[in-house]
Amino acid sequence: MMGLASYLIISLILFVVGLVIILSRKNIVAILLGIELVLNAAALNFVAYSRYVTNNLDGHVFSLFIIAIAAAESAIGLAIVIRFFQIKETIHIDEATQLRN
Amino acid sequence: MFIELLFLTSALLTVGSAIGAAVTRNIMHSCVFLLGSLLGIAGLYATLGADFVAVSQIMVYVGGVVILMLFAVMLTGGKDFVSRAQNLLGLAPAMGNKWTYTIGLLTALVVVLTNVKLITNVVKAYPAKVIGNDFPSTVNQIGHLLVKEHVLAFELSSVLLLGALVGAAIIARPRRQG
Amino acid sequence: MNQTIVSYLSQYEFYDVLLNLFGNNQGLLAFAIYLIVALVVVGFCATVGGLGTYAERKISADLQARMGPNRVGPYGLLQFLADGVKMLTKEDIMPYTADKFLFYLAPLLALVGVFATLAVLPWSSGFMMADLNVGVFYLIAISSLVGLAVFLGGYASNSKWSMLGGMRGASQIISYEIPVTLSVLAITLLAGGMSFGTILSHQEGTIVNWFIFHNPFAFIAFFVYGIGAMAETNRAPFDLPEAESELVSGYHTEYTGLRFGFFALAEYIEVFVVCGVGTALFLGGGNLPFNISIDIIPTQFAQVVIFVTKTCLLYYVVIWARWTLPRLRVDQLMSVCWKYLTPIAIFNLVGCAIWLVMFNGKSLADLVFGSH
Amino acid sequence: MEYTVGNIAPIFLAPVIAFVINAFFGRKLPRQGDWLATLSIFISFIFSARIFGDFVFGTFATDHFIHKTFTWFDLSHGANIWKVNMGVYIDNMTAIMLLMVSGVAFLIHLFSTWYMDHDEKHGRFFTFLPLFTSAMLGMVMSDNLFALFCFWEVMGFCSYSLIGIYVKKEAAGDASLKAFMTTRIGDVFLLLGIVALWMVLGSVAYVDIYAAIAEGKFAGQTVIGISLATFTALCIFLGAMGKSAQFPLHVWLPDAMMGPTPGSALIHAATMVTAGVWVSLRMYPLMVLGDITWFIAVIGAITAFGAATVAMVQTDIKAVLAYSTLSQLGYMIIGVGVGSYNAAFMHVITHAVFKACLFLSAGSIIHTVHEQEMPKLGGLRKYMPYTHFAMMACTLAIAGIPFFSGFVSKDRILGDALYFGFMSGQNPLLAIVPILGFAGAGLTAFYMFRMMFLTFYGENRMGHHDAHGEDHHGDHHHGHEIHHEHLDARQNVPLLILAIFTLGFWFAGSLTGQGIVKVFGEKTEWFKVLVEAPKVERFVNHPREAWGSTDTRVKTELTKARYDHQTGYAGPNPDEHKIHTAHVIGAIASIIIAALGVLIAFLMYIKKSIKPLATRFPGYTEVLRNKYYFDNFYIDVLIKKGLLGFNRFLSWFDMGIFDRYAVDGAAAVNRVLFKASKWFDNVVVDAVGVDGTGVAVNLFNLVLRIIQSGKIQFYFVMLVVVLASYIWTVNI
Repeated sequence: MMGLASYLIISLILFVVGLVIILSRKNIVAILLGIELVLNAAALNFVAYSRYVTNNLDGHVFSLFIIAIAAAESAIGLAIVIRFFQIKETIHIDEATQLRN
Repeated sequence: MFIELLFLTSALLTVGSAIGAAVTRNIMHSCVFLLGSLLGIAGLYATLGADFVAVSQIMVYVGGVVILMLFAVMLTGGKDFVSRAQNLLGLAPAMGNKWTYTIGLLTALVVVLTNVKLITNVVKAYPAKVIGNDFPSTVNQIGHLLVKEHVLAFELSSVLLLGALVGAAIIARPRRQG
Repeated sequence: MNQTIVSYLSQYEFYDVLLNLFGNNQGLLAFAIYLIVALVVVGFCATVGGLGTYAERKISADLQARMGPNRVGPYGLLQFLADGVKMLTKEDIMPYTADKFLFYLAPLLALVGVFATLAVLPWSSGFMMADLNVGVFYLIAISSLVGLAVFLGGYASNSKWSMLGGMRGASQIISYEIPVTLSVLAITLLAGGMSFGTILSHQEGTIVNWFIFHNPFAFIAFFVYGIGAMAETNRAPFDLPEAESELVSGYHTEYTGLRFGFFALAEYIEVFVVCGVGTALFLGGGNLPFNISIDIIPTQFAQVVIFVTKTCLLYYVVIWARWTLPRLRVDQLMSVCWKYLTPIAIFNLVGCAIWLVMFNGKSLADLVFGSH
Repeated sequence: MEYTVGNIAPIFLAPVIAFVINAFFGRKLPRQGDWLATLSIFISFIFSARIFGDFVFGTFATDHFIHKTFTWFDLSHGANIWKVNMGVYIDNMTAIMLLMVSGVAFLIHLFSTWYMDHDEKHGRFFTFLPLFTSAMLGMVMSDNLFALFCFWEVMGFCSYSLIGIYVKKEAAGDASLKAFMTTRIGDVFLLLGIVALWMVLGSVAYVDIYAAIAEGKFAGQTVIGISLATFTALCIFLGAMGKSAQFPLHVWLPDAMMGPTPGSALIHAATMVTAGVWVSLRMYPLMVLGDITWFIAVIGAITAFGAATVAMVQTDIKAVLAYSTLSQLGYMIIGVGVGSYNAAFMHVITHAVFKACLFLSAGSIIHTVHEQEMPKLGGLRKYMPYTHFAMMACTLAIAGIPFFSGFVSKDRILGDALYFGFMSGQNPLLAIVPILGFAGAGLTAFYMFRMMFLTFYGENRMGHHDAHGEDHHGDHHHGHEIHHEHLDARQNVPLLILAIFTLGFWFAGSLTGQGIVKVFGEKTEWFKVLVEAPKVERFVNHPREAWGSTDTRVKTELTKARYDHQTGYAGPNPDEHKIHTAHVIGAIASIIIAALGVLIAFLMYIKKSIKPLATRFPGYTEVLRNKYYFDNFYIDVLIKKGLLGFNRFLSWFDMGIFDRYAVDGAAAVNRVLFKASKWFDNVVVDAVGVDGTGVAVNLFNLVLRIIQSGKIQFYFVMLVVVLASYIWTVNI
C-alpha cells in the first residue's frame, strides 16, 4: 500500500486540485491558496523521492526551501491583495487590469 | 500498523480536504480545508520519516500561512464578489461558476493524463521498497546540510524572507489618498 | 531514535507477559498501551484543567481576602464538577447568522491543539508518550492550532465582540510565538537537541545544572519565555482577546454549554502545558534540586510527582499574576512583544551561542565551582 | 631591505584614502578633515623616509634600483602578446624625490590648516590637496610613461581645481581654465610621444626604453620623416614644457597664483611644475639620442632670462614669486639641456625647498596683513621676525649666495652651461645659453632682494590708500596696528623647518658645493654620487621582478674613485680639466653677479641713490609690466586673428559655397523627386500598403484578441496544454 506510487498519486491529486482551484476561482486569495497546494505537491514529491530513490536528505532540504519560499510568496501575495483591495474594493482577478492606478 | 494507519488517515485527510477546498463556495471554508490538507501532508511527511520537515510544515503553514490567509480574507470582506468586468464568458463570480470549473477540470484531465504517463515510467523504474521501522533522526543531518552544502541557498532564502517581511509591510501599509 | 512509552516499557519483564497475552502482536499491544496511557493523561489533564478553575477562584479569593467556593465538597473541591454539570445541562445556542461549520470546528481545534501537545510533555524521564527528536519544535508548532481556533471561533460567531476578540487573539498569539520560540531555541542550543529526553538529561544532578542557571542569558530567557507564554495562552495581564470589560467575553462570547467548556478547558490545560514545558526546559523537569537517591519510591513515579509539583508552582505564579496586574492596551501589548521581548530574545540567543563558543559549553556553575 | 606592496603602496594610498574620505564625508568630520589629510601625508612621509634611508644611507652608495611590475590587463590574443604592465621603479632619484615631495607637502598641509582656517573652501581645499600630492607621489614611483601620464593628468585636474577653488571669482575661473588649456597643449604632444614609443617598442616602461636605446632599436625608425628618437624626444619635451611652464607655454603659471597661497606653494614647489623636469630627466637618454639637447638648453635659457626680467617690475608679492619660479624652472631645463643631469635634479630639490618656504612666507604675510601689493607693505621686519628670518634665508638661497643651497645647484648648472657654450666646440651661437643664464642669475638676485626690501624694510606703508606705483614714497602715516607674530606650530614653524634646509651643505656635503670644505667628511657628497644619468647598458636583458618575489640581484657599491671623478656632467666627458675650470670660473662669476644684483637692489630701494627702473626706462618697464605682451599676443593674434579668421573663412565657405550650391541644388532635385514619390506614396503605399495592412491586422486581431486576453488563468491553461502536448510528443 505504501510505496512510491501512492505518494506520487497523492501528490498528483494535490497538484491537480490546486490547478483546478487556480483555474476556476476568480478570487485572488483562492488562487494563492491553489498555489500553496501546488507547491506542497512538489514538496511532497521531493520528500518521497528522497526516501525511495536517492536515500539522502537533499529532498528534505529542498522541501524546507519550498516551505520558506511559499511563506514568503504568500506574505507578499496577500499584502498585494490587501493593497489591491484598498484601491479597487474588490479582489476579483479580472479587475486587475492596470499596472498603476 | 501505526504507520499504515497514519498513512491512510493522512492521505484521506489530504485528498479529501483538498477536494473540499476546491469544491466549497465559501472562501473561509476553503482556507480551513487547506489547513486540513496541509496537516495531512505533514502526516505524510511523518510516514516518510521526515520529522523535521513535517513539523516545519505545521509550524509555517498552520501558524503562519493559513492565519495570514484568513486575515487577508477578513480584511478584504470575505464575501463572494460578482464581477463587474469585461469577461469573455460573461459574469463569473469570485468563487467560480460552471464555465470556469469546466475549463479547470478539462485542463486537470490533460494534466492527469500527462502525469500518469510520466509516473508509470518512474514507478516501473523504482519498485517500491519495503519500509522498515528505522526512522533515523534527520535534524542533525539537515542542519549539517543546511549550513555546509546548501549554505548559499540557505542564506539566500533568509534574505528572501527578510525581503518578503519588509516588502509585505511596505506594500500593505495604508497610504494617504492622492 | 525516537523514544516512546512503548519502547520504555519494553525493557521490563512484564512487557513480555503482556506480549504473550496479545498473541505476540506487537502492533496491537503498542496500540493498547498508547490508548491506555493517552486516556490516563487526557483524563488527568482534564481534571487538572477543571481543578485549575477551582484553583483560580480559590487563589483569587485568597488574594482578595475572601473565602471563595466552599459549599460543594470539602473546601469546595468539587465545585468544578458542579460547574461541569451546569455547563452540560445548559442550552446549546448557536447564533442564526453564524457560520455553522466553523462554529462547530473552532472549539474542537482548540482542544485538539492542546491535547496534541500532551504527546510530548515529559512527565518523567521514561514516562513520555513519545520523545520525538523534534519534540520542542513540534510542541510549539502544534500549539499554534489554538490561535487558529481562537480566530475561527471569533469569525464564526458573526458578532462584533467575537470578531474583535478573534482578531486580537490571532495577532497576539502569532506575535508572541516569536520571543517564545527564540527563548526555547536558546535552550535547544544549550542542550544540543530538540527532544525533551536530551534536554532533561542535561539537567540531571543538582540545582546548578538546571538550564535557568546555566548562564545569564538563559536566566533572562526564562522570564522572556514566561511572559511570552502567558500572552500566548491569553492569560491576564495579556487577556485582551477575552477582555470582559471591553469585549464582553471576546471570541467565545457566543459560545454556550459544552462548546464554551471546550474553550475554557483548552485554555486551562494549555496553561498547565506551558508551565510544564517551562519546568522541563528551565527548571530541570522531574529532577530534584539536590542530589539524593530516591530508593523508597519508584524513581519514575517520584519524577512525575516532582514535575507536577514544579508545574503547579508555576501555575500558581500565573494565577497570581492574573489577579495582581492590570490589563495592557492593544498597542502596549504589541510594543511589548516587538520592541522589547523579541530583541531581548534575539540578544539571548546570540548571547547563548557566544557563551557556548567562548566557554566551551560549560555552565556558569562549572566555571565558578570548577568542572567535574 | 624587502620591498613589498605593504611598504610601498601606503606612500601613494594614504593620501588617496584621505581624499576619498574627505570627498564624501569631509563635511561631517571635525575641522572638515584637514587633520586627516595632514596625517595621511605624514604617513606617506614616514614610508618615504624609510625608502630614503635605505637607498641613501642604509646601503650607502649603490646604484641599486627596485623595479616591480604586475600585469594590469592582458589583451594577448593568440600570438599577439599585448600586456599592459604597471609597476614601481625606485632608484636613488626616486627615493630623494619621494622624501622631498612628501616632506614639503606635509609642511604645506600643516601650514594650510592655519592658513585656510575659517575659509569657506576649507573642506574642498583639503579634499584636493592630498589627491594632488598622491598623484605626484604616484608619478614619481611609476615605472612607465603611461602610468606617469595618468598621474600627470590627475595633477592637471587637481591644479585646475585648486587654482579655481574660489569659483565665485571670475579671475580664478579664467586662470584655472588657462592653466588647464595651456598644459593640455603639452599633454597632447606627450601622449603622442608615448603612443609613438609604444607602437615601435611595444612597451613604455623606462627600463624597456633604456634597453632599446642601448640595443639600438631606434636606428632607422622614422615617424613622418623625422627619426623616431627625435620625434618622441621632442614630443615628450613639449609635454614637459607645458607642465613646467617653459617659453612659450609659460603663460599659465603666473596666473596660477589665483588659488590660495599654500596651493600655489604646492604647485610651484613640490609638485606639478617639477613633473616636467622629472620626465625630462627620466627620458634624458632619449633626448641625447634624439639630439635635441641644444633646443632644450635654448628654451631653458630664454625662459630663465625672460621670466627674470618680468619679475623685476611686478608689484604683487606672489607674482614676483611666480615669475621667479618660471625663471628657476628655466635653470633646471638649462641643466637638462647642457647635460648637467645631477645639478638639474639637485636644483629641483633645493628649489622645491626654498620656493615652498617663500610661498608659505608670502602666505603668512598675506594672511596676517591682508595685503599682497608690495608698495603697500614695508617695514614688516619688526612685526614678523620669524617670517622675515625664513624668507631671508630662502632669498639668499635663490639669489645664489654662497653657503646656501641655491648657490650649490645653480652654480653647477651655470658652470656646465659655460662649458657647453664656450668650451665643448658646439655651435658658437649656443653661447647665448650661458650668457642669458648668468644675466638671469644677476636679475634673480636683484628682484628677490627688491621684494625683500620692499616688504620687510623701510617704513610701513599700510593704510596708505592712495599709494600707486612701487616708487611712490609720499607722507607715511601708520595704518591700523599689526599684531606681533608669535611662534606658532602651524604658522611659522613649517617655515623655519624649511629654512633650515636652505643651507647648502645638506645637499652638497661641503660648504659651498665645490668640495673645498667638506663638512661631513669624505663620503657625504651623497647627492653628487648617487644621482647620475641612467646608464642604458645596464638595462639590457635585465630580469623583471614580480610583486612578492625576493630581490636577489647584485648591488654594486660605488667606489671611492668615482666620488672624486664625479662631475655631474652627464654628456660625453672628454676632458675633465676643462669642466673643472669652467666650474671655477662659473662659481666666481656667479658670486660676483649675484652680489652686484644685491647691491643694485640695496642702492635702489634702501639707499634710494639710484633711480628706480620705472623712471629710468619707462618704455621698457611698460613692456615688462605687460609680460612681453604674451597674453595679448595669444589672445589678440593667435586666437582672434588666427583662429577666428580661420573660423570666419570656414563659415563663409559653409554659408556661401556649400549652402548655396550644394544644399540648395540638392533641394531642387529633391523637389522633383518628391512629387514623383508623393504620387507613389499616396496611391501605392498608403492605399494598398498601409490601409491594406490595417485591414489585414484587424482581421487577424479578431482571432488574437481571444487568445491574448490578459487573463492569467487563460494563460495558465495555454501553458498546461502546450506543456502536456510537448511531453506527449517527445515521448519520454
